[in-house]
Amino acid sequence: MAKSDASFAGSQDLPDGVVATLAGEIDYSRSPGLRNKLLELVAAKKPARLVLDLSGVPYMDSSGVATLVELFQAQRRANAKLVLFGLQPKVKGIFEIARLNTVFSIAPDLEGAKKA
Amino acid sequence: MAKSDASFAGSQDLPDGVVATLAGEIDYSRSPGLRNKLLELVAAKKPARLVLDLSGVPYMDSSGVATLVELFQAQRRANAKLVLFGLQPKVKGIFEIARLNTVFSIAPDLEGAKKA
Amino acid sequence: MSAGHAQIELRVVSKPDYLAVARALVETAAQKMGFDAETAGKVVLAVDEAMANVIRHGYGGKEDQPIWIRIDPIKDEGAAAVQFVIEDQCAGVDLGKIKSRPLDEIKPGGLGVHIIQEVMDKVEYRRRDDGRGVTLRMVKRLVGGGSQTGEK
Amino acid sequence: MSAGHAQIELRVVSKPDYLAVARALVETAAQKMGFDAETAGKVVLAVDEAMANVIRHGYGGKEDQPIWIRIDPIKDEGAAAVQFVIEDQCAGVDLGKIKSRPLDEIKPGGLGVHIIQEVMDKVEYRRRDDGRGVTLRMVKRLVGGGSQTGEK
Ligand SMILES: Nc1ncnc2c1ncn2[C@@H]1O[C@H](COP(=O)(O)OP(=O)(O)O)[C@@H](O)[C@H]1O
Ligand SMILES: Nc1ncnc2c1ncn2[C@@H]1O[C@H](COP(=O)(O)OP(=O)(O)O)[C@@H](O)[C@H]1O
Repeated sequence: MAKSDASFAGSQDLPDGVVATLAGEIDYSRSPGLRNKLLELVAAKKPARLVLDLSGVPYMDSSGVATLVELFQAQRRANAKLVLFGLQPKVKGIFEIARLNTVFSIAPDLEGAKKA
Repeated sequence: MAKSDASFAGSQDLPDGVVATLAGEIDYSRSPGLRNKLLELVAAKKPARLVLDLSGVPYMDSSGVATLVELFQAQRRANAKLVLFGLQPKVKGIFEIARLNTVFSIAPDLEGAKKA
Repeated sequence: MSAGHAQIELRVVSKPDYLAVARALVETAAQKMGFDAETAGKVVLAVDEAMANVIRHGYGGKEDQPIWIRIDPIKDEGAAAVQFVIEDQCAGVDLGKIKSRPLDEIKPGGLGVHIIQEVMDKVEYRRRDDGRGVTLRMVKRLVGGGSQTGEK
Repeated sequence: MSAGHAQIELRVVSKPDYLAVARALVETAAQKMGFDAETAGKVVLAVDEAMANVIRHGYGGKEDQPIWIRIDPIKDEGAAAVQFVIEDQCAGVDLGKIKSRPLDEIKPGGLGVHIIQEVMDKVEYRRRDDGRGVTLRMVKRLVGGGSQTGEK
Protein backbone atom coordinates (compact mmCIF):
# COMPACT_ATOMS: atom_id res chain seq x y z
CA MET A 1 0.00 0.00 0.00
CA ALA A 2 1.02 3.60 -0.50
CA LYS A 3 3.04 5.12 2.33
CA SER A 4 0.98 7.17 4.72
CA ASP A 5 3.47 10.05 4.73
CA ALA A 6 3.57 10.17 0.95
CA SER A 7 2.04 13.67 0.92
CA PHE A 8 5.16 15.30 2.36
CA ALA A 9 7.74 15.75 -0.37
CA GLY A 10 10.44 17.68 1.49
CA SER A 11 11.31 21.14 2.79
CA GLN A 12 13.77 23.97 2.19
CA ASP A 13 14.91 26.76 4.47
CA LEU A 14 14.04 30.42 3.86
CA PRO A 15 15.76 33.42 5.49
CA ASP A 16 12.82 33.73 7.89
CA GLY A 17 11.33 30.26 7.86
CA VAL A 18 10.74 27.19 5.73
CA VAL A 19 8.92 26.03 2.58
CA ALA A 20 7.37 22.57 2.68
CA THR A 21 6.37 20.87 -0.54
CA LEU A 22 3.25 18.72 -0.43
CA ALA A 23 2.41 16.21 -3.14
CA GLY A 24 -0.36 13.92 -4.27
CA GLU A 25 -3.95 13.58 -3.20
CA ILE A 26 -4.34 14.58 0.45
CA ASP A 27 -7.22 12.55 1.81
CA TYR A 28 -7.99 10.72 5.02
CA SER A 29 -5.48 7.98 4.16
CA ARG A 30 -2.69 10.54 3.88
CA SER A 31 -3.50 13.48 6.14
CA PRO A 32 -2.57 11.85 9.47
CA GLY A 33 0.93 11.14 8.13
CA LEU A 34 1.21 14.62 6.68
CA ARG A 35 0.02 16.18 9.92
CA ASN A 36 2.78 14.39 11.86
CA LYS A 37 5.47 15.49 9.42
CA LEU A 38 4.37 19.11 9.43
CA LEU A 39 4.00 19.32 13.21
CA GLU A 40 7.51 17.81 13.54
CA LEU A 41 8.86 20.37 11.11
CA VAL A 42 7.26 23.25 12.99
CA ALA A 43 8.52 21.92 16.33
CA ALA A 44 12.05 21.56 14.96
CA LYS A 45 12.34 24.84 13.05
CA LYS A 46 9.87 27.13 14.77
CA PRO A 47 9.56 29.04 11.48
CA ALA A 48 8.40 32.67 11.62
CA ARG A 49 7.14 31.94 8.09
CA LEU A 50 5.81 28.54 7.09
CA VAL A 51 5.15 28.35 3.35
CA LEU A 52 3.31 25.36 1.87
CA ASP A 53 3.76 24.60 -1.82
CA LEU A 54 0.50 22.96 -2.94
CA SER A 55 1.25 22.99 -6.67
CA GLY A 56 1.64 19.20 -6.67
CA VAL A 57 -1.65 18.60 -4.84
CA PRO A 58 -4.50 17.90 -7.25
CA TYR A 59 -7.03 16.98 -4.55
CA MET A 60 -7.66 17.61 -0.88
CA ASP A 61 -10.55 16.60 1.33
CA SER A 62 -11.67 17.96 4.72
CA SER A 63 -9.09 15.90 6.61
CA GLY A 64 -6.35 17.77 4.72
CA VAL A 65 -8.11 21.06 5.34
CA ALA A 66 -8.28 20.25 9.07
CA THR A 67 -4.50 19.75 9.07
CA LEU A 68 -3.98 23.16 7.47
CA VAL A 69 -6.34 24.82 9.94
CA GLU A 70 -4.44 23.24 12.81
CA LEU A 71 -1.15 24.61 11.44
CA PHE A 72 -2.77 28.00 10.90
CA GLN A 73 -3.81 28.12 14.54
CA ALA A 74 -0.42 26.92 15.79
CA GLN A 75 1.38 29.57 13.74
CA ARG A 76 -1.02 32.27 14.88
CA ARG A 77 -0.45 31.33 18.52
CA ALA A 78 3.30 31.62 17.90
CA ASN A 79 2.87 34.99 16.21
CA ALA A 80 4.18 33.36 13.05
CA LYS A 81 2.88 33.14 9.48
CA LEU A 82 1.37 30.39 7.35
CA VAL A 83 1.31 31.11 3.60
CA LEU A 84 0.01 28.80 0.88
CA PHE A 85 0.72 28.92 -2.83
CA GLY A 86 0.16 26.87 -5.99
CA LEU A 87 -3.49 25.98 -5.35
CA GLN A 88 -5.00 23.76 -8.02
CA PRO A 89 -8.70 24.24 -8.90
CA LYS A 90 -10.07 21.43 -6.71
CA VAL A 91 -8.10 22.63 -3.72
CA LYS A 92 -9.42 26.16 -4.30
CA GLY A 93 -12.87 24.60 -4.53
CA ILE A 94 -12.76 22.96 -1.11
CA PHE A 95 -11.34 26.13 0.47
CA GLU A 96 -14.34 28.01 -0.92
CA ILE A 97 -16.85 25.43 0.26
CA ALA A 98 -15.19 25.49 3.71
CA ARG A 99 -15.18 29.33 3.61
CA LEU A 100 -11.45 29.36 4.25
CA ASN A 101 -10.37 31.08 1.04
CA THR A 102 -10.34 34.45 2.80
CA VAL A 103 -8.90 33.12 6.06
CA PHE A 104 -5.71 31.54 4.76
CA SER A 105 -3.00 33.75 3.35
CA ILE A 106 -2.72 32.58 -0.27
CA ALA A 107 0.07 33.78 -2.58
CA PRO A 108 0.23 33.33 -6.35
CA ASP A 109 3.71 31.78 -6.28
CA LEU A 110 6.82 31.19 -4.15
CA GLU A 111 8.11 34.74 -4.67
CA GLY A 112 4.79 36.11 -3.45
CA ALA A 113 4.75 33.69 -0.53
CA LYS A 114 8.19 34.89 0.62
CA LYS A 115 6.84 38.43 0.93
CA ALA A 116 3.25 37.80 2.04
CA MET B 1 -24.12 9.61 -22.01
CA ALA B 2 -21.04 10.45 -24.06
CA LYS B 3 -21.58 10.55 -27.79
CA SER B 4 -20.57 7.35 -29.52
CA ASP B 5 -18.69 9.20 -32.27
CA ALA B 6 -16.75 11.29 -29.75
CA SER B 7 -13.45 9.70 -30.84
CA PHE B 8 -13.45 11.44 -34.22
CA ALA B 9 -12.31 15.04 -33.83
CA GLY B 10 -12.16 16.18 -37.46
CA SER B 11 -10.05 15.91 -40.61
CA GLN B 12 -7.90 18.05 -42.89
CA ASP B 13 -6.90 17.58 -46.50
CA LEU B 14 -3.33 16.84 -47.55
CA PRO B 15 -1.94 17.18 -51.12
CA ASP B 16 -2.20 13.41 -51.52
CA GLY B 17 -4.82 12.47 -48.94
CA VAL B 18 -6.23 13.36 -45.55
CA VAL B 19 -5.29 13.58 -41.86
CA ALA B 20 -7.94 12.52 -39.36
CA THR B 21 -7.60 13.52 -35.72
CA LEU B 22 -8.78 11.00 -33.14
CA ALA B 23 -9.41 11.95 -29.53
CA GLY B 24 -10.20 10.40 -26.18
CA GLU B 25 -10.23 6.82 -24.99
CA ILE B 26 -11.05 4.47 -27.85
CA ASP B 27 -12.81 1.51 -26.33
CA TYR B 28 -15.76 -0.67 -27.24
CA SER B 29 -18.20 2.14 -26.41
CA ARG B 30 -16.51 4.42 -28.94
CA SER B 31 -14.95 2.29 -31.65
CA PRO B 32 -18.16 1.45 -33.57
CA GLY B 33 -18.86 5.19 -33.98
CA LEU B 34 -15.26 5.87 -34.93
CA ARG B 35 -15.26 3.03 -37.44
CA ASN B 36 -18.32 4.50 -39.20
CA LYS B 37 -16.79 7.97 -39.38
CA LEU B 38 -13.50 6.71 -40.76
CA LEU B 39 -15.08 4.39 -43.32
CA GLU B 40 -17.29 7.30 -44.48
CA LEU B 41 -14.22 9.51 -44.80
CA VAL B 42 -12.35 6.91 -46.82
CA ALA B 43 -15.38 6.34 -49.08
CA ALA B 44 -15.79 10.09 -49.66
CA LYS B 45 -12.15 11.05 -50.19
CA LYS B 46 -10.49 7.86 -51.41
CA PRO B 47 -7.20 9.18 -49.96
CA ALA B 48 -3.95 7.81 -51.39
CA ARG B 49 -2.56 8.64 -47.93
CA LEU B 50 -4.68 8.34 -44.79
CA VAL B 51 -2.90 9.78 -41.76
CA LEU B 52 -4.30 9.27 -38.27
CA ASP B 53 -3.25 11.67 -35.54
CA LEU B 54 -3.37 9.65 -32.29
CA SER B 55 -1.70 12.25 -30.07
CA GLY B 56 -4.99 12.90 -28.27
CA VAL B 57 -5.68 9.21 -27.62
CA PRO B 58 -4.47 8.13 -24.16
CA TYR B 59 -6.01 4.65 -24.33
CA MET B 60 -7.13 2.11 -26.90
CA ASP B 61 -8.45 -1.41 -26.52
CA SER B 62 -8.69 -4.27 -29.04
CA SER B 63 -11.91 -2.88 -30.53
CA GLY B 64 -9.99 0.25 -31.53
CA VAL B 65 -7.14 -1.85 -32.84
CA ALA B 66 -9.61 -3.88 -34.92
CA THR B 67 -10.85 -0.65 -36.52
CA LEU B 68 -7.30 0.34 -37.43
CA VAL B 69 -6.60 -3.10 -38.88
CA GLU B 70 -9.73 -2.86 -40.99
CA LEU B 71 -8.61 0.52 -42.37
CA PHE B 72 -5.14 -0.87 -42.98
CA GLN B 73 -6.60 -3.68 -45.07
CA ALA B 74 -8.95 -1.36 -46.96
CA GLN B 75 -6.10 1.01 -47.80
CA ARG B 76 -3.84 -1.85 -48.83
CA ARG B 77 -6.53 -3.23 -51.17
CA ALA B 78 -6.81 0.26 -52.72
CA ASN B 79 -3.03 0.50 -53.12
CA ALA B 80 -3.14 3.41 -50.68
CA LYS B 81 -1.32 4.21 -47.45
CA LEU B 82 -2.28 4.30 -43.79
CA VAL B 83 0.16 6.16 -41.52
CA LEU B 84 -0.20 6.70 -37.78
CA PHE B 85 1.58 9.24 -35.59
CA GLY B 86 1.49 10.62 -32.05
CA LEU B 87 1.22 7.30 -30.24
CA GLN B 88 0.98 7.62 -26.47
CA PRO B 89 2.60 4.91 -24.30
CA LYS B 90 -0.54 2.83 -23.68
CA VAL B 91 -1.41 2.81 -27.35
CA LYS B 92 2.15 1.71 -28.17
CA GLY B 93 1.68 -0.96 -25.50
CA ILE B 94 -1.38 -2.54 -27.08
CA PHE B 95 0.22 -2.45 -30.55
CA GLU B 96 3.15 -4.38 -29.09
CA ILE B 97 0.94 -6.93 -27.33
CA ALA B 98 -1.05 -7.35 -30.57
CA ARG B 99 2.25 -7.63 -32.55
CA LEU B 100 1.14 -4.81 -34.84
CA ASN B 101 3.92 -2.34 -34.02
CA THR B 102 5.90 -3.54 -37.02
CA VAL B 103 2.89 -3.94 -39.30
CA PHE B 104 1.49 -0.41 -39.13
CA SER B 105 3.46 2.43 -40.63
CA ILE B 106 4.16 4.68 -37.64
CA ALA B 107 5.69 8.16 -38.01
CA PRO B 108 7.11 10.33 -35.23
CA ASP B 109 5.00 13.38 -36.16
CA LEU B 110 2.79 14.91 -38.86
CA GLU B 111 5.78 15.96 -41.00
CA GLY B 112 7.07 12.40 -40.94
CA ALA B 113 3.60 11.03 -41.69
CA LYS B 114 3.30 13.21 -44.80
CA LYS B 115 6.44 11.61 -46.21
CA ALA B 116 6.16 8.05 -44.88
CA MET C 1 -33.12 0.97 -4.72
CA SER C 2 -32.50 -2.48 -3.31
CA ALA C 3 -28.91 -3.76 -3.31
CA GLY C 4 -27.88 -5.48 -6.49
CA HIS C 5 -30.11 -3.51 -8.81
CA ALA C 6 -28.21 -0.28 -9.13
CA GLN C 7 -26.58 0.60 -12.45
CA ILE C 8 -23.27 0.81 -10.62
CA GLU C 9 -22.58 -0.66 -7.21
CA LEU C 10 -19.23 -0.72 -5.46
CA ARG C 11 -18.51 -2.56 -2.26
CA VAL C 12 -15.16 -1.94 -0.57
CA VAL C 13 -13.82 -2.72 2.84
CA SER C 14 -13.28 0.24 5.12
CA LYS C 15 -9.59 0.87 4.37
CA PRO C 16 -8.66 4.54 3.96
CA ASP C 17 -6.54 3.53 0.95
CA TYR C 18 -9.70 2.57 -0.91
CA LEU C 19 -11.11 6.09 -0.74
CA ALA C 20 -8.98 6.88 -3.80
CA VAL C 21 -10.38 3.81 -5.57
CA ALA C 22 -13.94 4.94 -4.91
CA ARG C 23 -13.11 8.49 -6.02
CA ALA C 24 -11.79 7.26 -9.37
CA LEU C 25 -14.97 5.28 -9.92
CA VAL C 26 -17.29 8.12 -8.89
CA GLU C 27 -15.46 10.68 -11.01
CA THR C 28 -15.78 8.66 -14.19
CA ALA C 29 -19.35 7.56 -13.43
CA ALA C 30 -20.43 11.16 -12.75
CA GLN C 31 -18.96 12.30 -16.06
CA LYS C 32 -20.52 9.43 -18.00
CA MET C 33 -23.88 10.30 -16.40
CA GLY C 34 -23.62 13.87 -17.65
CA PHE C 35 -21.83 16.11 -15.15
CA ASP C 36 -19.15 18.49 -16.36
CA ALA C 37 -15.66 17.95 -14.97
CA GLU C 38 -15.98 20.63 -12.29
CA THR C 39 -19.27 19.35 -10.92
CA ALA C 40 -18.02 15.76 -11.10
CA GLY C 41 -15.09 16.89 -8.93
CA LYS C 42 -17.45 18.26 -6.29
CA VAL C 43 -19.58 15.15 -6.29
CA VAL C 44 -16.40 13.10 -5.79
CA LEU C 45 -15.53 15.26 -2.78
CA ALA C 46 -18.96 14.72 -1.21
CA VAL C 47 -18.78 10.94 -1.67
CA ASP C 48 -15.23 10.90 -0.27
CA GLU C 49 -16.33 12.85 2.81
CA ALA C 50 -19.26 10.52 3.37
CA MET C 51 -17.07 7.41 3.11
CA ALA C 52 -14.35 8.85 5.31
CA ASN C 53 -17.01 9.57 7.94
CA VAL C 54 -18.21 5.98 7.81
CA ILE C 55 -14.63 4.75 8.29
CA ARG C 56 -13.78 7.17 11.12
CA HIS C 57 -17.02 7.64 13.00
CA GLY C 58 -19.12 4.66 11.99
CA TYR C 59 -16.50 1.92 12.10
CA GLY C 60 -14.03 3.69 14.41
CA GLY C 61 -11.15 2.95 12.06
CA LYS C 62 -11.78 -0.79 11.64
CA GLU C 63 -10.50 -1.65 8.15
CA ASP C 64 -12.40 -4.82 7.31
CA GLN C 65 -15.98 -3.60 7.36
CA PRO C 66 -18.15 -3.18 4.27
CA ILE C 67 -19.15 0.11 2.62
CA TRP C 68 -21.46 0.16 -0.38
CA ILE C 69 -21.79 2.93 -2.94
CA ARG C 70 -24.63 2.78 -5.43
CA ILE C 71 -24.90 5.20 -8.33
CA ASP C 72 -27.99 5.62 -10.47
CA PRO C 73 -29.35 8.12 -12.95
CA ILE C 74 -32.79 9.16 -11.63
CA LYS C 75 -35.49 11.77 -12.06
CA ASP C 76 -35.71 14.16 -9.10
CA GLU C 77 -39.10 15.89 -9.24
CA GLY C 78 -38.94 15.60 -13.00
CA ALA C 79 -35.36 16.84 -13.34
CA ALA C 80 -32.52 14.62 -14.53
CA ALA C 81 -30.29 13.81 -11.57
CA VAL C 82 -27.91 11.23 -10.20
CA GLN C 83 -28.44 9.45 -6.92
CA PHE C 84 -25.51 8.33 -4.77
CA VAL C 85 -26.27 5.97 -1.90
CA ILE C 86 -23.64 5.17 0.72
CA GLU C 87 -24.50 2.31 3.00
CA ASP C 88 -22.72 0.79 5.97
CA GLN C 89 -23.29 -1.81 8.68
CA CYS C 90 -22.43 0.44 11.61
CA ALA C 91 -24.33 -0.42 14.74
CA GLY C 92 -25.65 2.12 17.21
CA VAL C 93 -25.03 5.32 15.24
CA ASP C 94 -26.98 8.27 16.66
CA LEU C 95 -28.34 9.89 13.49
CA GLY C 96 -29.04 13.09 15.45
CA LYS C 97 -25.29 13.62 15.89
CA ILE C 98 -24.63 13.70 12.16
CA LYS C 99 -24.85 17.40 11.49
CA SER C 100 -22.74 20.26 10.20
CA ARG C 101 -21.40 22.99 12.43
CA PRO C 102 -21.48 26.75 11.80
CA LEU C 103 -18.33 27.79 9.95
CA ASP C 104 -17.80 31.15 11.66
CA GLU C 105 -15.39 29.62 14.12
CA ILE C 106 -12.11 28.61 12.51
CA LYS C 107 -11.13 25.21 13.86
CA PRO C 108 -10.01 21.90 12.47
CA GLY C 109 -12.68 19.28 11.77
CA GLY C 110 -16.40 19.37 11.45
CA LEU C 111 -16.45 20.19 7.74
CA GLY C 112 -17.47 16.90 6.16
CA VAL C 113 -21.23 17.09 6.60
CA HIS C 114 -21.19 20.75 5.58
CA ILE C 115 -19.39 19.86 2.35
CA ILE C 116 -21.85 17.06 1.59
CA GLN C 117 -24.82 19.39 2.10
CA GLU C 118 -23.23 22.18 0.10
CA VAL C 119 -22.41 19.97 -2.89
CA MET C 120 -25.58 17.88 -3.07
CA ASP C 121 -29.16 18.95 -3.73
CA LYS C 122 -30.66 16.39 -1.36
CA VAL C 123 -29.03 14.67 1.61
CA GLU C 124 -30.88 12.15 3.72
CA TYR C 125 -29.49 9.90 6.45
CA ARG C 126 -31.65 7.07 7.68
CA ARG C 127 -31.35 3.78 9.45
CA ARG C 128 -31.18 0.80 7.09
CA ASP C 129 -34.41 -1.08 6.68
CA ASP C 130 -32.97 -4.07 8.53
CA GLY C 131 -31.79 -1.76 11.33
CA ARG C 132 -28.18 -2.88 10.93
CA GLY C 133 -26.51 0.24 9.59
CA VAL C 134 -26.92 3.67 8.06
CA THR C 135 -28.02 4.63 4.56
CA LEU C 136 -27.02 8.02 3.22
CA ARG C 137 -28.94 9.03 0.12
CA MET C 138 -27.60 11.99 -1.84
CA VAL C 139 -29.05 13.46 -5.01
CA LYS C 140 -27.38 15.88 -7.39
CA ARG C 141 -29.25 17.37 -10.32
CA LEU C 142 -27.52 17.56 -13.68
CA VAL C 143 -28.44 21.21 -14.23
CA GLY C 144 -29.83 23.96 -12.09
CA GLY C 145 -29.03 22.16 -8.85
CA GLY C 146 -25.85 24.17 -8.33
CA SER C 147 -24.22 24.30 -4.94
CA GLN C 148 -26.52 25.87 -2.42
CA THR C 149 -25.50 28.48 0.07
CA GLY C 150 -26.53 28.65 3.68
CA GLU C 151 -26.89 25.84 6.18
CA LYS C 152 -29.57 23.27 5.53
CA MET D 1 -13.79 -16.02 -3.15
CA SER D 2 -17.56 -15.90 -2.59
CA ALA D 3 -19.42 -12.75 -3.61
CA GLY D 4 -19.52 -10.06 -1.00
CA HIS D 5 -16.24 -10.88 0.66
CA ALA D 6 -13.75 -9.37 -1.73
CA GLN D 7 -11.76 -6.32 -0.68
CA ILE D 8 -13.20 -4.51 -3.68
CA GLU D 9 -16.25 -5.60 -5.61
CA LEU D 10 -17.88 -3.69 -8.44
CA ARG D 11 -21.16 -4.60 -10.06
CA VAL D 12 -22.18 -2.72 -13.19
CA VAL D 13 -24.82 -3.32 -15.80
CA SER D 14 -23.52 -4.31 -19.22
CA LYS D 15 -23.43 -0.85 -20.83
CA PRO D 16 -20.32 -0.15 -22.91
CA ASP D 17 -20.18 3.30 -21.31
CA TYR D 18 -19.40 1.70 -17.98
CA LEU D 19 -16.20 0.11 -19.27
CA ALA D 20 -14.52 3.46 -18.59
CA VAL D 21 -15.94 3.47 -15.06
CA ALA D 22 -14.51 0.02 -14.38
CA ARG D 23 -11.15 1.00 -15.87
CA ALA D 24 -10.85 4.00 -13.54
CA LEU D 25 -11.57 1.75 -10.57
CA VAL D 26 -9.16 -0.99 -11.64
CA GLU D 27 -6.35 1.46 -12.42
CA THR D 28 -6.45 3.04 -8.97
CA ALA D 29 -6.97 -0.28 -7.18
CA ALA D 30 -4.02 -1.86 -9.02
CA GLN D 31 -1.75 1.03 -8.04
CA LYS D 32 -2.91 0.98 -4.42
CA MET D 33 -2.21 -2.76 -4.36
CA GLY D 34 1.36 -2.20 -5.49
CA PHE D 35 1.64 -2.21 -9.29
CA ASP D 36 3.65 0.50 -11.00
CA ALA D 37 1.75 2.76 -13.38
CA GLU D 38 2.78 0.84 -16.50
CA THR D 39 1.76 -2.56 -15.18
CA ALA D 40 -1.47 -1.10 -13.78
CA GLY D 41 -2.21 0.14 -17.29
CA LYS D 42 -1.80 -3.37 -18.72
CA VAL D 43 -3.97 -4.90 -16.03
CA VAL D 44 -6.64 -2.31 -16.86
CA LEU D 45 -6.48 -3.34 -20.51
CA ALA D 46 -6.94 -7.02 -19.64
CA VAL D 47 -9.96 -6.31 -17.43
CA ASP D 48 -11.45 -4.03 -20.11
CA GLU D 49 -11.06 -6.76 -22.75
CA ALA D 50 -12.66 -9.33 -20.47
CA MET D 51 -15.64 -7.08 -19.72
CA ALA D 52 -16.09 -6.05 -23.35
CA ASN D 53 -16.17 -9.76 -24.26
CA VAL D 54 -18.90 -10.39 -21.70
CA ILE D 55 -20.95 -7.50 -23.13
CA ARG D 56 -20.47 -8.50 -26.80
CA HIS D 57 -20.26 -12.25 -26.77
CA GLY D 58 -21.84 -13.24 -23.48
CA TYR D 59 -24.78 -10.86 -23.39
CA GLY D 60 -24.94 -10.14 -27.14
CA GLY D 61 -25.05 -6.40 -26.52
CA LYS D 62 -27.90 -6.39 -23.95
CA GLU D 63 -27.18 -3.41 -21.69
CA ASP D 64 -29.06 -4.29 -18.51
CA GLN D 65 -27.27 -7.44 -17.44
CA PRO D 66 -24.93 -7.69 -14.44
CA ILE D 67 -21.15 -7.96 -14.54
CA TRP D 68 -19.14 -8.32 -11.35
CA ILE D 69 -15.46 -7.50 -10.86
CA ARG D 70 -13.75 -8.56 -7.67
CA ILE D 71 -10.23 -7.47 -6.80
CA ASP D 72 -8.17 -8.98 -4.01
CA PRO D 73 -4.54 -9.04 -2.94
CA ILE D 74 -3.55 -12.73 -2.75
CA LYS D 75 -0.56 -15.01 -2.50
CA ASP D 76 0.08 -16.95 -5.70
CA GLU D 77 2.34 -19.90 -4.86
CA GLY D 78 3.87 -17.74 -2.15
CA ALA D 79 4.33 -14.65 -4.32
CA ALA D 80 2.41 -11.42 -3.72
CA ALA D 81 -0.20 -11.04 -6.43
CA VAL D 82 -3.56 -9.53 -7.20
CA GLN D 83 -6.56 -11.57 -8.28
CA PHE D 84 -9.18 -10.13 -10.63
CA VAL D 85 -12.41 -12.08 -11.01
CA ILE D 86 -14.95 -11.18 -13.69
CA GLU D 87 -18.29 -12.87 -13.35
CA ASP D 88 -21.41 -12.80 -15.49
CA GLN D 89 -24.81 -14.49 -15.75
CA CYS D 90 -24.51 -15.48 -19.38
CA ALA D 91 -26.35 -18.66 -20.20
CA GLY D 92 -25.11 -21.29 -22.62
CA VAL D 93 -21.58 -20.03 -23.21
CA ASP D 94 -19.35 -22.66 -24.79
CA LEU D 95 -16.13 -22.29 -22.79
CA GLY D 96 -14.25 -24.17 -25.49
CA LYS D 97 -14.83 -21.28 -27.90
CA ILE D 98 -13.10 -18.77 -25.67
CA LYS D 99 -9.59 -18.88 -27.05
CA SER D 100 -7.01 -16.68 -28.67
CA ARG D 101 -6.08 -16.97 -32.33
CA PRO D 102 -2.55 -17.02 -33.81
CA LEU D 103 -1.47 -13.48 -34.61
CA ASP D 104 0.43 -14.21 -37.83
CA GLU D 105 -2.60 -13.36 -39.92
CA ILE D 106 -3.40 -9.65 -39.85
CA LYS D 107 -7.13 -9.25 -39.49
CA PRO D 108 -9.49 -7.28 -37.31
CA GLY D 109 -10.78 -8.93 -34.14
CA GLY D 110 -9.74 -11.94 -32.15
CA LEU D 111 -7.22 -10.09 -30.00
CA GLY D 112 -9.01 -9.82 -26.66
CA VAL D 113 -8.25 -13.26 -25.24
CA HIS D 114 -4.66 -13.00 -26.48
CA ILE D 115 -4.24 -9.70 -24.62
CA ILE D 116 -5.70 -11.13 -21.42
CA GLN D 117 -3.33 -14.11 -21.56
CA GLU D 118 -0.35 -11.95 -22.42
CA VAL D 119 -0.93 -9.51 -19.56
CA MET D 120 -1.92 -11.90 -16.79
CA ASP D 121 0.08 -14.66 -15.15
CA LYS D 122 -2.91 -16.96 -14.72
CA VAL D 123 -6.15 -17.02 -16.66
CA GLU D 124 -8.93 -19.49 -15.93
CA TYR D 125 -12.46 -19.57 -17.33
CA ARG D 126 -14.99 -21.77 -15.65
CA ARG D 127 -18.69 -22.17 -15.30
CA ARG D 128 -20.09 -20.52 -12.16
CA ASP D 129 -20.78 -22.89 -9.31
CA ASP D 130 -24.53 -22.39 -9.74
CA GLY D 131 -24.17 -23.07 -13.48
CA ARG D 132 -25.75 -19.70 -14.37
CA GLY D 133 -22.82 -17.85 -15.88
CA VAL D 134 -19.08 -17.69 -16.41
CA THR D 135 -16.31 -16.86 -13.95
CA LEU D 136 -13.00 -15.61 -15.28
CA ARG D 137 -10.23 -15.67 -12.72
CA MET D 138 -7.07 -13.74 -13.57
CA VAL D 139 -3.96 -13.44 -11.42
CA LYS D 140 -1.13 -10.97 -11.86
CA ARG D 141 1.97 -11.12 -9.69
CA LEU D 142 3.39 -7.91 -8.29
CA VAL D 143 6.94 -8.72 -9.36
CA GLY D 144 8.53 -11.23 -11.61
CA GLY D 145 5.28 -12.07 -13.39
CA GLY D 146 6.04 -9.83 -16.31
CA SER D 147 4.17 -10.26 -19.54
CA GLN D 148 4.78 -13.66 -21.01
CA THR D 149 5.51 -14.33 -24.60
CA GLY D 150 4.10 -17.10 -26.71
CA GLU D 151 0.58 -18.54 -26.75
CA LYS D 152 -0.64 -20.21 -23.59
N1 LIG E 1 -21.25 8.06 8.84
C1 LIG E 1 -21.28 8.51 10.11
N2 LIG E 1 -21.51 7.64 11.14
C2 LIG E 1 -21.56 8.10 12.38
N3 LIG E 1 -21.39 9.37 12.75
C3 LIG E 1 -21.16 10.28 11.80
C4 LIG E 1 -21.10 9.90 10.42
N4 LIG E 1 -20.87 11.01 9.69
C5 LIG E 1 -20.80 12.03 10.55
N5 LIG E 1 -20.97 11.62 11.82
C6 LIG E 1 -21.00 12.49 13.03
O1 LIG E 1 -21.18 13.83 12.57
C7 LIG E 1 -20.13 14.67 13.04
C8 LIG E 1 -19.77 15.70 12.00
O2 LIG E 1 -19.12 15.10 10.89
P1 LIG E 1 -18.20 15.97 9.95
O3 LIG E 1 -18.95 17.21 9.56
O4 LIG E 1 -17.78 15.10 8.82
O5 LIG E 1 -16.95 16.42 10.81
P2 LIG E 1 -15.79 15.54 11.47
O6 LIG E 1 -15.79 14.23 10.77
O7 LIG E 1 -14.55 16.32 11.22
O8 LIG E 1 -16.14 15.45 12.92
C9 LIG E 1 -18.98 13.72 13.37
O9 LIG E 1 -18.13 14.25 14.36
C10 LIG E 1 -19.74 12.48 13.85
O10 LIG E 1 -20.10 12.60 15.20
N1 LIG F 1 -17.00 -13.68 -22.05
C1 LIG F 1 -17.22 -14.42 -23.16
N2 LIG F 1 -18.40 -15.07 -23.30
C2 LIG F 1 -18.62 -15.80 -24.39
N3 LIG F 1 -17.74 -15.97 -25.39
C3 LIG F 1 -16.56 -15.36 -25.31
C4 LIG F 1 -16.24 -14.55 -24.19
N4 LIG F 1 -14.98 -14.07 -24.37
C5 LIG F 1 -14.55 -14.54 -25.54
N5 LIG F 1 -15.49 -15.34 -26.13
C6 LIG F 1 -15.31 -16.08 -27.42
O1 LIG F 1 -13.93 -16.10 -27.71
C7 LIG F 1 -13.66 -15.52 -29.01
C8 LIG F 1 -12.35 -14.76 -29.00
O2 LIG F 1 -12.48 -13.58 -28.23
P1 LIG F 1 -11.48 -12.37 -28.46
O3 LIG F 1 -10.08 -12.90 -28.49
O4 LIG F 1 -11.76 -11.34 -27.44
O5 LIG F 1 -11.79 -11.80 -29.91
P2 LIG F 1 -13.11 -11.10 -30.47
O6 LIG F 1 -13.88 -10.63 -29.28
O7 LIG F 1 -12.60 -9.99 -31.31
O8 LIG F 1 -13.83 -12.15 -31.26
C9 LIG F 1 -14.86 -14.66 -29.30
O9 LIG F 1 -15.08 -14.48 -30.66
C10 LIG F 1 -15.99 -15.42 -28.59
O10 LIG F 1 -16.47 -16.46 -29.41
